Amino acid sequence: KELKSIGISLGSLGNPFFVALSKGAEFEAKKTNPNVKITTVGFEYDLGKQVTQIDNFIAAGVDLILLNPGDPKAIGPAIKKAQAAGIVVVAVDTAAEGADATVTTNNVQAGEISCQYIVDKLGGKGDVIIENGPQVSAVIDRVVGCKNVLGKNPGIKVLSSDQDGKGSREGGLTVAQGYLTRFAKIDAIFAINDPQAIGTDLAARQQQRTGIVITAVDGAPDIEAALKDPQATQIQASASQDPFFMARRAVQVGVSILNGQKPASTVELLPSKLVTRDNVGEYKGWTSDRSQ
Amino acid sequence: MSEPILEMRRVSKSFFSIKALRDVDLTVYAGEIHALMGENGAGKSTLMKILSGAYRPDPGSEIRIDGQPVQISGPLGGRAAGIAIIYQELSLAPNLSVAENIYLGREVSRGGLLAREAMQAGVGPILARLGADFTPQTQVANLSMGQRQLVEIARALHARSRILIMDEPTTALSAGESERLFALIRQLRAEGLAIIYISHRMDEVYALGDRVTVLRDGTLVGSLDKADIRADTIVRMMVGRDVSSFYKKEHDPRNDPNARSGAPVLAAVDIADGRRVKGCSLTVHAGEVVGLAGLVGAGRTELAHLIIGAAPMISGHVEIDGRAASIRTPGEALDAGIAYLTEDRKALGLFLDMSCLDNINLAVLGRDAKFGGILDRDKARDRAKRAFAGLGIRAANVGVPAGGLSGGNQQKVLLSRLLAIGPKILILDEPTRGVDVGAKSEIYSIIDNLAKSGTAVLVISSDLPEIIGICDRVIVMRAGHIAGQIRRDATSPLSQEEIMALATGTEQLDA
Amino acid sequence: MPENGASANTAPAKAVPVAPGLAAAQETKRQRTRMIIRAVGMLPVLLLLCIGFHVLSDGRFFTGQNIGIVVQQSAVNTVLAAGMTFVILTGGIDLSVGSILAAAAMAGLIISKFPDLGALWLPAAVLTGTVFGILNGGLIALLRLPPFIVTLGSLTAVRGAARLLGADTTVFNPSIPYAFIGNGALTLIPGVLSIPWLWVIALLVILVSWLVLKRTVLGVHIYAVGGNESAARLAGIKVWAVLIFVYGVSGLLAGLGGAMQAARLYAANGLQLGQSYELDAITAVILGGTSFVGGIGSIWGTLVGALIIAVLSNGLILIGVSDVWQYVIKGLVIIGAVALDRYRLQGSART
Amino acid sequence: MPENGASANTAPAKAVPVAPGLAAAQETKRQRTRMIIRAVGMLPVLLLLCIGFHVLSDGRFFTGQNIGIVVQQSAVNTVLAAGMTFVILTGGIDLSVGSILAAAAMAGLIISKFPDLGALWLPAAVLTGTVFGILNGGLIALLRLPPFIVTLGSLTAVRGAARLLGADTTVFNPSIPYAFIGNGALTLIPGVLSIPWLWVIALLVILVSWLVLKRTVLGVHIYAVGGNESAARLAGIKVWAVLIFVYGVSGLLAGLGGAMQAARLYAANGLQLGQSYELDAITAVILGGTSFVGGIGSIWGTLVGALIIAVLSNGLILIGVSDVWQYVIKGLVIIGAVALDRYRLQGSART
Ligand SMILES: Nc1ncnc2c1ncn2[C@@H]1O[C@H](COP(=O)(O)OP(=O)(O)OP(=O)(O)O)[C@@H](O)[C@H]1O
Ligand SMILES: Nc1ncnc2c1ncn2[C@@H]1O[C@H](COP(=O)(O)OP(=O)(O)OP(=O)(O)O)[C@@H](O)[C@H]1O
Ligand SMILES: [Mg+2]
Ligand SMILES: [Mg+2]
Repeated sequence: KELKSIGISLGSLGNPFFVALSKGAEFEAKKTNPNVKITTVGFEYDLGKQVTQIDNFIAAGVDLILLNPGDPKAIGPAIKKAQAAGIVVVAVDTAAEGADATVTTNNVQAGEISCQYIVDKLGGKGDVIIENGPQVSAVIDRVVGCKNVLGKNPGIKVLSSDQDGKGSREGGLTVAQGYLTRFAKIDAIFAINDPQAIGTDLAARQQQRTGIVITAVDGAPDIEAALKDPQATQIQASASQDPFFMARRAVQVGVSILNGQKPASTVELLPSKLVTRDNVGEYKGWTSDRSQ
Repeated sequence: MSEPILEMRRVSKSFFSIKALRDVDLTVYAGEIHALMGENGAGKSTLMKILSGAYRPDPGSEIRIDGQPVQISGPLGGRAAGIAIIYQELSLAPNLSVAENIYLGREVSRGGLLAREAMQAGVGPILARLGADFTPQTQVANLSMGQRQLVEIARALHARSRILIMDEPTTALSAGESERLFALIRQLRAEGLAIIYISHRMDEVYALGDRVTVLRDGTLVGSLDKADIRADTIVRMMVGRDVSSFYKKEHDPRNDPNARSGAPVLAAVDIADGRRVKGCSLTVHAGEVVGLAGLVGAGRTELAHLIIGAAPMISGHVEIDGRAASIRTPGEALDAGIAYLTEDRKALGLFLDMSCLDNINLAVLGRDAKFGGILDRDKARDRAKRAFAGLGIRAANVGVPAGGLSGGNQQKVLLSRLLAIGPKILILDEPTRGVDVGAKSEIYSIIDNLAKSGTAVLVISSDLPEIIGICDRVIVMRAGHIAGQIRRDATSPLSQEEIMALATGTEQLDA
Repeated sequence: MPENGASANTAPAKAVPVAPGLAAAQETKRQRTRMIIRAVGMLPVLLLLCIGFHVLSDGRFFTGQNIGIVVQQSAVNTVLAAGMTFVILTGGIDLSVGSILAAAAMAGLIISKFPDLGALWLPAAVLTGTVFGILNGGLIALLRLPPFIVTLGSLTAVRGAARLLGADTTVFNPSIPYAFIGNGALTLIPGVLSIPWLWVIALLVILVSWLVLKRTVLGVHIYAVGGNESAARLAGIKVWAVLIFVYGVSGLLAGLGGAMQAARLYAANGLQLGQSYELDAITAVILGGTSFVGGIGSIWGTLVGALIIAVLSNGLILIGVSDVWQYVIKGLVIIGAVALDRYRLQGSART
Repeated sequence: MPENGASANTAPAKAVPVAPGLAAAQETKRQRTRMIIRAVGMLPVLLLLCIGFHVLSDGRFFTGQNIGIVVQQSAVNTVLAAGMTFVILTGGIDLSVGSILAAAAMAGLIISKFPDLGALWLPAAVLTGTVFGILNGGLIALLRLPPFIVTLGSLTAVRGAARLLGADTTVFNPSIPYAFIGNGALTLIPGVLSIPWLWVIALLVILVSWLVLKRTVLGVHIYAVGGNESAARLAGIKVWAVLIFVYGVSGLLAGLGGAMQAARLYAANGLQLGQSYELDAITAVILGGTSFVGGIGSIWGTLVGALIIAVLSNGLILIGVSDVWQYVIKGLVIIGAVALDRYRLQGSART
């Protein structure tokens, strides 16, 4: 069966991560069928809106829906409805109950390696802050991973993990300014994504606080720049994701399901690699030309 | 006479499909006071708004000033042509000071910055000339209706125009303030201004008018020279018939068994609000029409508001039929049988966007409703139609929004609402403000009929002839106190002088 | 009225003002035409949009299934907007409906998971909404606080409450009772015509609202409070009761909206659900011709406004417009629609 | 409270008209006291909050550094709220400031990356904002469309434009010229007193706004349009020009806010930046005592309002309140603040 039309529903298209995702999907879909019709929408983290979008996709008669589920469980009924209309549903970045397949970064592992880096840097002893973000499953998983690692090290004290940096530079900056005032001694901060890490670094530099190890998850273009920036020395590592590849895999899996080939496992976890100041030179980022 | 300063020729104006003016001509000379008269909705204000630039006339209309045709496009155009106007509906910005309002649109600035002091100094003499008791810095929101009217007048004078239009300027003024204004108008006439003066008060037209032009239903009926100005002529021109007995007073409480039987229907006992009203007592008996007179600011409106629970009282109480009544809201007043007609119909009375039908029925909706809350629309329509016929309200039908009616007709709509209630006690605050002669006499006869049927009526009015014409008894207020009362009896009718003496405090009389 | 010139010469002040004869009849007719045009409101814009999308989407718009989706999608917003119409008619505003919807959905879902109480989840959700609405109304009516600030405050505070209710997680119940109202349809003619239950609820809400606004004493009082609050007070209307009522209704309908959303999604999340729904609801009301100043407007206009918003969202996806351009187009269409409306009314007033 | 509601006038301070003589002098004095209390506005609430947070945070609030952070965090909102004050004074509203801020920041950052034009990014951002603001104003003033709908439309449409500008990605420039305005401070007494540049800009904006509103003819016209639009029109004021001006100013200041945000974050994202900033700006204005009805209010109140919001955000993090409870508390504090203010004004009116 040919892929004629594909609907993509992603968290927020203003986020470079999802832009890279949609580009990857587009690339792979066009490779399968140059005349494919692609509709990409952002659901702005509103579950109701996403269900609406899926309804619209059903009405528009797409063959494949690629979605970044707003909630892993709650999206289930909508997925069933789409499948009942003969549409293949593949989840990306976050697992979704009932989806034909899921392709995602291993967010728990990403949180683990990012925080393991902190533990190693601090020699297993110090005061650490987990700068939380919007409570979506990817973020929750990262924090779980981080806490796994930190919990294994009795020398590490978690000062706080209940503030929302809103996943943005501005939110990270604001929350970090509060943290830095509140705590006289902070050895490391784990930010749940890159923009928050950069905001955190801006706050630290503004207050002339040094010696804080800041790590994050994503490997976004701006963290690449920060890791190369001699002034932003406190940003030390980010557990990278590869959205472009993730989306390509998702489309590949989706197309093969369309053609009747069930994948071995419905969940495909892509491992995350840690990008540090040392290896950032070799890192191939989200925006690098990947269409080879 | 010399050349006319202003000629309006074949002026027409349509509001969508309604023709408010049809080929009206008006000629005004410098140094004359030209009275413009006509029933409510005749088109007087509309004609003047065309002159001031607030409305644009229909094509074919022509305006000449000093013989030169002019196009007045917008208020600035009117001002440039030397025309100043006091609108019937107050047009002040309540959030600005008196000085700012007077200079609005013509502010003085120095080096780009506002010259506040210069402006305040500039309005001082005019306020003094008008005998205003407020300062240029006062915020207009803090002024009473009468004081606001003085600000409007000051603004028009300050513009130093050649043609001055006054659209019912005395409706909110007391007798004293009106007298001062008349003196001023005469002085301006002597200085060579042309003054167009709109009023429904015949005595003012007698006193001031050099010529009178009468409009009816948007058309010109004709003009009269000074020598021909006679009330009956003007009234006939306005309404197309004779209005014989103007004030109607047939009822007599002394014949009313209820009234004689002792206890007053309404008694206010030593009421005070701690601010404007300082311990006032009054009584009204069944079948009696009691006037409440006083200068503007005497506190009559406030007293009425206290009685109906629209404002909190700090001491005293109200008795109804001799029993103390607890009235804390206007709703409770209605339940107790007291209906109140406000003096400020636009701000406190009417719902301008709602139909006349709804406005008329508003207070009795609950009473008429079926199944405890469903509207009885047939009853409402009947009632509104009866009110239209009974009071002669002029509008296309009962469904039009009240805001589209002329001032006098709005007043009648508001009055119909109160009459629908059939109250035991009726408090009327300036009931004939802005109402034409025909309608006035209608209202007087309604009051008279109500009294005949045993309603207790309290009439607050600044129109002394009106009070004298229709009341059995007059209570006079001065500066928050009851200054005294005067009773009509067979031998001595009420006299204007006596009331004024009490109101101004030049003489002490006792009831 | 001036047009009764004929009767002018003889008309005594007492005469019935409505001039007899043809002129008056014409006048009333023309007035009625104008009133119908005003009531019809944005309907032409809605039709235009529908037809446009039908053509551009190669005939996918007017299919039974898609129309079903559109009305279903408009249902929750219609219900919220109906409540908002009450509030805006009094000259107020309710920014908290989205948060209240989330809190009500959370409360409903939590109750639905108790084995014994499960069936009570629906009234529980509606009640939750009503309580928050009455709290808003109480603050506005009794303490005389500005509605914008009060409901802005509860927009934030109730959002927090919604998150606390579910301990900041998604509450999920795939076997929620009455789930049919969320996804089922009422079959009218088997196999031919069926109406989504969500839409049935929305229409019922509109109908009841219309009855209350136009056929009851309370309705007239609501218009009166919006038209001139001080006059209403002086006319003996219990303004505070009217205000508490309208905010209570808005809360109740937000609660109902929460129940509808819960039944549709089988899940609720205190943080994500209902974000910025208030803007959609307000937009529907204003597109429907209700005035912000209060006192002017109708519930049917609100229905049309809500449909316009739903058609726009559905249609743009149907014809494959990208997300970014959807923003731009939606914004411009909203502005264009009111501009068109303004122009149309002027035109009709002139003729 | 509602019982004696009907006290006639709509004017909030139903002051007694001046009696002649001694009474008048007393009256004016009392009036002046009341005016001062009104002007001081929410200042007591602000101080209360500051002291409360200082105590609860073990003295961390009133440190030079933390005060610096607070004023810096309030700066952008202060600038937006200043523009919003102009708009609300005319009785309008501008919902699009957040989107305009994003578009302006995007435009600025894009320009800043051109090697030759780089230094022009700041005027470019401000200009972008001004153009969008004037577009809003034009639609409102010339087509007479309701401000809420127009700016709601541009809230959406300009957001789309902001995303299009950056092709839907984050634009960042770590070496943006004039970055010091975002993170640097103006040293007044070396080592002792320095003021963040962001705050310097915000204060300048407030000062200039005050001058315009209170010391120029235009300012009087703005108040007049808000106080009584038809009176303003009849007095020959070009109401349309005033309206275009205020929305233009709001856009200009949103553009400036965008530039400040860009310099602070070295980056902008068309979708995320400035989301729901309009609510914060409006809240600041209303907390500051400016009336939605138009014509009443002052720019100093707005400054206090913006500071209250910033202190609240900062203080709650400082004392370690969790994110969820921050919502609840913020909402309640906002409602409490206006309630307190209402109560305070009443008290003063009685004396
Ligand atoms: N803006 C308007 N829109 C529609 N109709 C109007 C408007 N202004 C006035 N009219 C109508 O024009 C007619 C004339 O009104 P106008 O206000 O000129 O009467 P008037 O002679 O001043 O009456 P009054 O003595 O009551 O003030 C009335 O029928 C009125 O309803
Ligand atoms: N301080 C004030 N602010 C606003 N309005 C006021 C104020 N004081 C009085 N008013 C209003 O001004 C009008 C005049 O009321 P007041 O009691 O002073 O005079 P009055 O004796 O009723 O005279 P009149 O009815 O002739 O104006 C009333 O409508 C009253 O509500
Ligand atoms: Mg008139
Ligand atoms: Mg009075």
